[in-house]
Amino acid sequence: MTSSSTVLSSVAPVLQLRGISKAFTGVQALNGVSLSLYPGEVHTLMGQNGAGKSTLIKVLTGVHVPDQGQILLEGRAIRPASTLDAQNLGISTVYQEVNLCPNLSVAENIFIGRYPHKGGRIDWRGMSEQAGALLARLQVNIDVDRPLASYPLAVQQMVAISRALLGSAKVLILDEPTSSLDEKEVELLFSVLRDLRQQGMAILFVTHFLDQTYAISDRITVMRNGEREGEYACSELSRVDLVNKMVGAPAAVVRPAAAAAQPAVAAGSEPAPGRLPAFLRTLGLGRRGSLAPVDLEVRKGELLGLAGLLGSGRTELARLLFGADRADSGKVAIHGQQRQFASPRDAIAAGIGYCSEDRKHEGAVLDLSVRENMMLALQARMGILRAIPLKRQQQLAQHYVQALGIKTASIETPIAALSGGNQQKVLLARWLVTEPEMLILDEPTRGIDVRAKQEIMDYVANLCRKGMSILFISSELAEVLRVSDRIVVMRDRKTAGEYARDELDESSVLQVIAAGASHA
Amino acid sequence: AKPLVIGFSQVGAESEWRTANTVSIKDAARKDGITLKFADAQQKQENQVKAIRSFIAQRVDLIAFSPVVESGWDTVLREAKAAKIPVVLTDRAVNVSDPSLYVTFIGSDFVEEGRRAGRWLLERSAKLPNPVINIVELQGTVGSAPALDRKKGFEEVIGGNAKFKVIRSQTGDFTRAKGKEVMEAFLKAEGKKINVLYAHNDDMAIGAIQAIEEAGLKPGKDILVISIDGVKGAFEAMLAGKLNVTVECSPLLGPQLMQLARDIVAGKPVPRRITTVEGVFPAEVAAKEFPNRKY
Amino acid sequence: MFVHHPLFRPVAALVLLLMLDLLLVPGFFHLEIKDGHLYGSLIDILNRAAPLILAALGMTLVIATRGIDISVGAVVAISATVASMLIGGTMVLQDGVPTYVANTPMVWALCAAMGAALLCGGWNGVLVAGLGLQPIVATLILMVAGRGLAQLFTDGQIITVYYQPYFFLGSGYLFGLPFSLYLVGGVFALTALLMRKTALGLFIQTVGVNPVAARLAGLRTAVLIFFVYVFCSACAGLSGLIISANIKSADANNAGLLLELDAILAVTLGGTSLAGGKFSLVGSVVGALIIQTLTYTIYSLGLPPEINMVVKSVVVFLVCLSQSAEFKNMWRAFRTRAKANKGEAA
Amino acid sequence: MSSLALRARASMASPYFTSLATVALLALLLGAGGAAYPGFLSLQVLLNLLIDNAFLLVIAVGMSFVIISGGIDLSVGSVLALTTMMAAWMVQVWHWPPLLAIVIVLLVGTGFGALMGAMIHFFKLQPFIVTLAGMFLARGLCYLISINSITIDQPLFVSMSQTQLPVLDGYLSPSALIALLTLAAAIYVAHCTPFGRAIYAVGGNEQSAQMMGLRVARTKVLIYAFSGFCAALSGVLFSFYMLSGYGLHAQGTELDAIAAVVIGGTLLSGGYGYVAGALSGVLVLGTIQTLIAFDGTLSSWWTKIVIGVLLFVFCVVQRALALGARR
Ligand SMILES: Nc1ncnc2c1ncn2[C@@H]1O[C@H](COP(=O)(O)OP(=O)(O)OP(=O)(O)O)[C@@H](O)[C@H]1O
Ligand SMILES: Nc1ncnc2c1ncn2[C@@H]1O[C@H](COP(=O)(O)OP(=O)(O)OP(=O)(O)O)[C@@H](O)[C@H]1O
Ligand SMILES: [Mg+2]
Ligand SMILES: [Mg+2]
Repeated sequence: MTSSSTVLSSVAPVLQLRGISKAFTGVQALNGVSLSLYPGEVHTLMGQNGAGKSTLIKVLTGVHVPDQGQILLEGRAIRPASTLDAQNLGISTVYQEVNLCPNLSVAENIFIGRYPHKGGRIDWRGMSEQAGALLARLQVNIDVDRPLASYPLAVQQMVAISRALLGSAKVLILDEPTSSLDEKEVELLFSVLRDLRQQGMAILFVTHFLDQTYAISDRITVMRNGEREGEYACSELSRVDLVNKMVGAPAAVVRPAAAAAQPAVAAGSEPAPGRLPAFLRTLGLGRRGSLAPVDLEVRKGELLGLAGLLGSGRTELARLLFGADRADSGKVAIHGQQRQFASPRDAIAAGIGYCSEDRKHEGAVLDLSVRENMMLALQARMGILRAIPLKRQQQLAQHYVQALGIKTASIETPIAALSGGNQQKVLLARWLVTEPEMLILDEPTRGIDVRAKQEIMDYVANLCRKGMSILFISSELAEVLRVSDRIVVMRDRKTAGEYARDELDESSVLQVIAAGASHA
Repeated sequence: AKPLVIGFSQVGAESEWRTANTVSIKDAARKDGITLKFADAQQKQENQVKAIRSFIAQRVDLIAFSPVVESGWDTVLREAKAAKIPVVLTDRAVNVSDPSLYVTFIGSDFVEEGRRAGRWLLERSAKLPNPVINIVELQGTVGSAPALDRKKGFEEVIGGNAKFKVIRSQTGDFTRAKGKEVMEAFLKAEGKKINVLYAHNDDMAIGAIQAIEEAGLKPGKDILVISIDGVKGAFEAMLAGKLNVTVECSPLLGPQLMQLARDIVAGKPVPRRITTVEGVFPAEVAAKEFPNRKY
Repeated sequence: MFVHHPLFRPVAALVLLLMLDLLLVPGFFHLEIKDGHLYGSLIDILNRAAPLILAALGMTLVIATRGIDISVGAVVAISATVASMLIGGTMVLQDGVPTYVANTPMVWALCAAMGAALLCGGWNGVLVAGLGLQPIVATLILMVAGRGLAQLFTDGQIITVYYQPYFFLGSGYLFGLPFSLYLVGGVFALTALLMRKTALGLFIQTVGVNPVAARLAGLRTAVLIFFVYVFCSACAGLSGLIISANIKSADANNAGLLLELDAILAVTLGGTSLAGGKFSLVGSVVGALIIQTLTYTIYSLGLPPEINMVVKSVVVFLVCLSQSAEFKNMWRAFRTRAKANKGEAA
Repeated sequence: MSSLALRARASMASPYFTSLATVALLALLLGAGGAAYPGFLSLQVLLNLLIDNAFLLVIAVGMSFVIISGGIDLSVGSVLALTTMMAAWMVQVWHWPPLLAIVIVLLVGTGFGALMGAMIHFFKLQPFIVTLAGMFLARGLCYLISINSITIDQPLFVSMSQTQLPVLDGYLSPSALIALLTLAAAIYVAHCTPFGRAIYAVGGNEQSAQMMGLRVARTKVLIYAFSGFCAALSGVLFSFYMLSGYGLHAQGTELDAIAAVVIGGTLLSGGYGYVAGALSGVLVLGTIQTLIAFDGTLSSWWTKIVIGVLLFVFCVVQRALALGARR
């Protein structure tokens, strides 16, 4: 069909999938999917949430057994029964959810299973040094002997990648490795990937970022509803077409992220952000060893963006505002009156909601159904005795499943059975149902596809217009710029300036964040 | 002279009998002005060994203990001997390769108790009309010394006799609850066939009696009830005519033990085996005996 | 499809056991009316299972929060002794005629006993939820010390009770059925209601599956955990009353010995995972019934006591296997392969 | 600086710290005993701690592996009893050479554990229940062999039991030595071999371990096999100790072992802890008992209560230290 394959057809594909099908109870996750991966190419897999990307990857790395179809590695049919088999066959993988051991040190997480030995025993020093080197390659400079759990998701993501880069694989598979990284990290990762491509490694890459797709990939395979929509040479496919093919029906025109969208409050007759009354104000709010004292004001019905590099302390700030961590200095005032947040309960009582960046550990309650996961926060606020009637629960759940376009067999399916992106939406819904006065969104669009991302952000902006304040944290500068009324930049765990949305554009904000042009 | 120091390692407090035994020994020691180092083993042999070791370390004048089980005392007793500390066994024997490891054994004889129970049944059964006598047995904890011996002794006596048949035998763990539970099952399975209940201790008998009553039968009449120990509860049951006989197994070793200790430390010769005076109490004598039961 | 219902396997196991009895134990299902109430093996099983069921109910909630409570047996001993001592009553010989006298009014005695149980639960709760000790160690403390306390009260004696109304709890009958069944039914209904009609069930599961998320969603995790331990002890206390009332006495050293193990066993046989989260009250009840039926079967089969344990373990293994999906799959695969081989052979 | 603070915080809150706390508290306990009772701090009393708890130490070592991997093994006590029974039967009744008997029982114990491990992993059954059933089974088998206790007078066993290895002016039993060697070996395995690290990984997050391509199945089976082996070995030590085989031996030892491991600073939730902690845990329990024996005035129930109270004080202080450190 497309010429791209003919271009490469001179070379034999390293990896071939033929008519792979996989069904879970209730969903046909994959339906006769074929795909061929050539040495020395970056092949991007795109598709909406729940399209079947992760499942495909899990099938070809031996996590799931396919119901039908075969996998050919260099022409030979293989049947990896476990991830170990896949690794031994030369397929190394970074899965969507970080799969590492929180209790082990960073270095061990990279090397476990293939320790460097010295005289019959593990060579710990050598291991640490190598690990440090590997991470440095991604410019992550951390103490590799500390347990993984003491680092945020972003770092864990980097560690997972480093683990995959270790050793010589023929095929490298990355399932949404960039979802919690920011431009800087992504660029570093890509430069590494380009080297590997040079060395003739075949790379299968999953992302929801169009920019990234076009920045790195040679070819794109689009999936829709568990089927292979088509395979295209990157150069021959425009963004709009790509999105249309992913979505199916020609989608509403996709605004290139950079182009400014409707700012939340500027629309209609609301007063300009400057004159909005404050909902929350902090004075020197801080916590030793984690965040320098911060003065912050969140106004009623505004969308305040927090920009910053990884480790700049945005999550820390969010957690302090929400009472998830105890502040050891400073004050918080809601509607002008002092508050002490000893626990999230207090913050929730004060009308604040917090959607954490780490859905696996801090968000999803995997055994419980979509409905139960959505009701949790609301029910918690209403207390044990006043149970929400089942009917009401179902209505709410149904409503948000539609509103956020959550792809699930039913509202009673356990959230564990949902795709990454869809889990994220459910957790967002958990807080939307509580209708908070202020909502803190830490990487809310992590792992959500282009279309849904826009829908969600517009939905959120809409809530703003209705008077909800939103604190929006995202590694995607473009998005922060697109939706925020005001932007607070953080650096080295303290605030590094505050800007009205039109004061900044991609380049200037990058400057502020990285170099730190003094605040005008 | 400085007061005599005795280290005593008790099995535990698994039954009223045991508690009475402990009390008796403690009181006796207090009366005689003997310092008693008491260690409770919570029914574990290893704890007893630990306790004895610590007694040795404390250089007590004499070590006494009621072994959880006969076997496995050689090593620690050798250590005691090496430390020149005389050892007295109470209420259970041990089998050691070298008899000189302990001075004497004072206490009752479980096998003999079993025999007595058997003999009483022999006499009593003469009066019974029925040709065969069906017996159900409530054993003590599986593998425990009294359970093994009381079963053995009882069988010695009635074993040869074709008239007696043990139709059911199950463990009741020496407790009332289990005794009742098991007896209920027996009654459902065997119904009216059961003529005699032989329980290895009073507690199980008391539990079983309740079961028999709830089954609409008359314990002591429809079913003869024989048990061992002779605790207060048993006598009350006998007064109420629900228990036919209890074979005494006296826990009141205290005074004898103290006397013995003095003699041994004073270097007087003592017999190798001292059996405590024990009786068999049929229901008839219960009323007379009841007031002077101490436990 | 009911075969896929989580409760199917435990129930099936129970039914299988009963069938076995039907074949091997003559008159197992035979029920008769004896002085105004039902009488027979089944009644015995239900009656004896009552304390275990209660303990299992409490344990279910604790386990759902990823906890465990091994102090159940000790709590049973405590409540049993407290009640028995207060009601007490001694037999005095008045010119040869035994007569009984009671001490404290029964209501007070029962309240005191349950109060003691609640205290124990509170203690466990504080250790686990408040101090954040690991459940098994936290409750180990009470498991060891609790029995000691009970014996301390009774001075190591078995407290025999002479007071008819008290016996009713354990061996009384109402409308032809053992009174204890009504107690169990009551507690079960209450618990089920709490789980259905309030958010308690949801919260307990959440805390069990993902405590961090629970806290961030604004749940009072500590309070919840505290509650389940108190609840568990309350159940244990109640079963303590039933046990002691049944044998008309309190045996501080043996009452409820190892009950905790049977309770945990019941919960897991009922299909609740010790990893916390989803739980099934009905399952636990069924589990308890399986255990009691098994015990009773062993007794009535007249097996030598030496092999009790072996039989019990084998049955537990079988029930577990029957619940393992993996085992079923392997079995199927094996069967199909066998068939295939036959095909080739033919 | 902040990162330094972070590190300090992390390290002090870690199980490593709690293990240290255990050691400190143990020293305190011993000190208290020495102050209260003359002769308590004599060398031999301390050595007796090792002699009398050798078997518990070995079991606890196996148990730490299981617990670190996020599981639990309730069968150890019964396997111990079964071992003593089989060993006794083989040398006393069948008159088999002692070494052969020992090898056989070790193999049986290992196999028993491996079997349970296989059931747990391949059939996705819960460790608690499988090992509980294993506990019943092993006890039951004891009674099938014999419900009586069997005295062992086989020379090798006797000499093992009665040999006294001089240490300064005290002595140690061969068993204690074996136990210490086992501990050393286990520490090496846990911290210096891939297998050992895999145990931690499985304990940290089994699914991840699988995804990272570790041999989870093999690891888990091996863990339970090892625990079974330790149980059997401690059974052998126990039969040296008691010179008898008996179905009622070592009842409830599994709980002591678990308690020891946890007191030693290992988390029951798995993933965190040190095998070395087992030693301090065992010694703490042993010391508590010795204290009570030295006091010698406690009735049965006060014994129980005091054990409980000491456990309580211990856990709370340990906890408080950890919390204080985290602040
Ligand atoms: N373990 C499972 N059990 C049941 N259904 C599952 C399971 N895993 C995935 N699914 C279903 O398979 C479909 C594809 O899921 P998959 O994770 O492959 O989507 P995806 O393309 O990775 O989406 P995302 O971009 O959000 O990660 C989804 O509908 C999901 O609900
Ligand atoms: N690239 C990196 N190199 C070294 N350390 C990092 C890096 N990224 C994050 N960290 C570590 O992350 C911790 C704080 O990161 P955290 O994610 O909480 O901040 P953040 O601004 O919320 O980041 P994010 O943008 O992911 O929200 C710091 O302790 C820091 O050591
Ligand atoms: Mg995915
Ligand atoms: Mg963050």
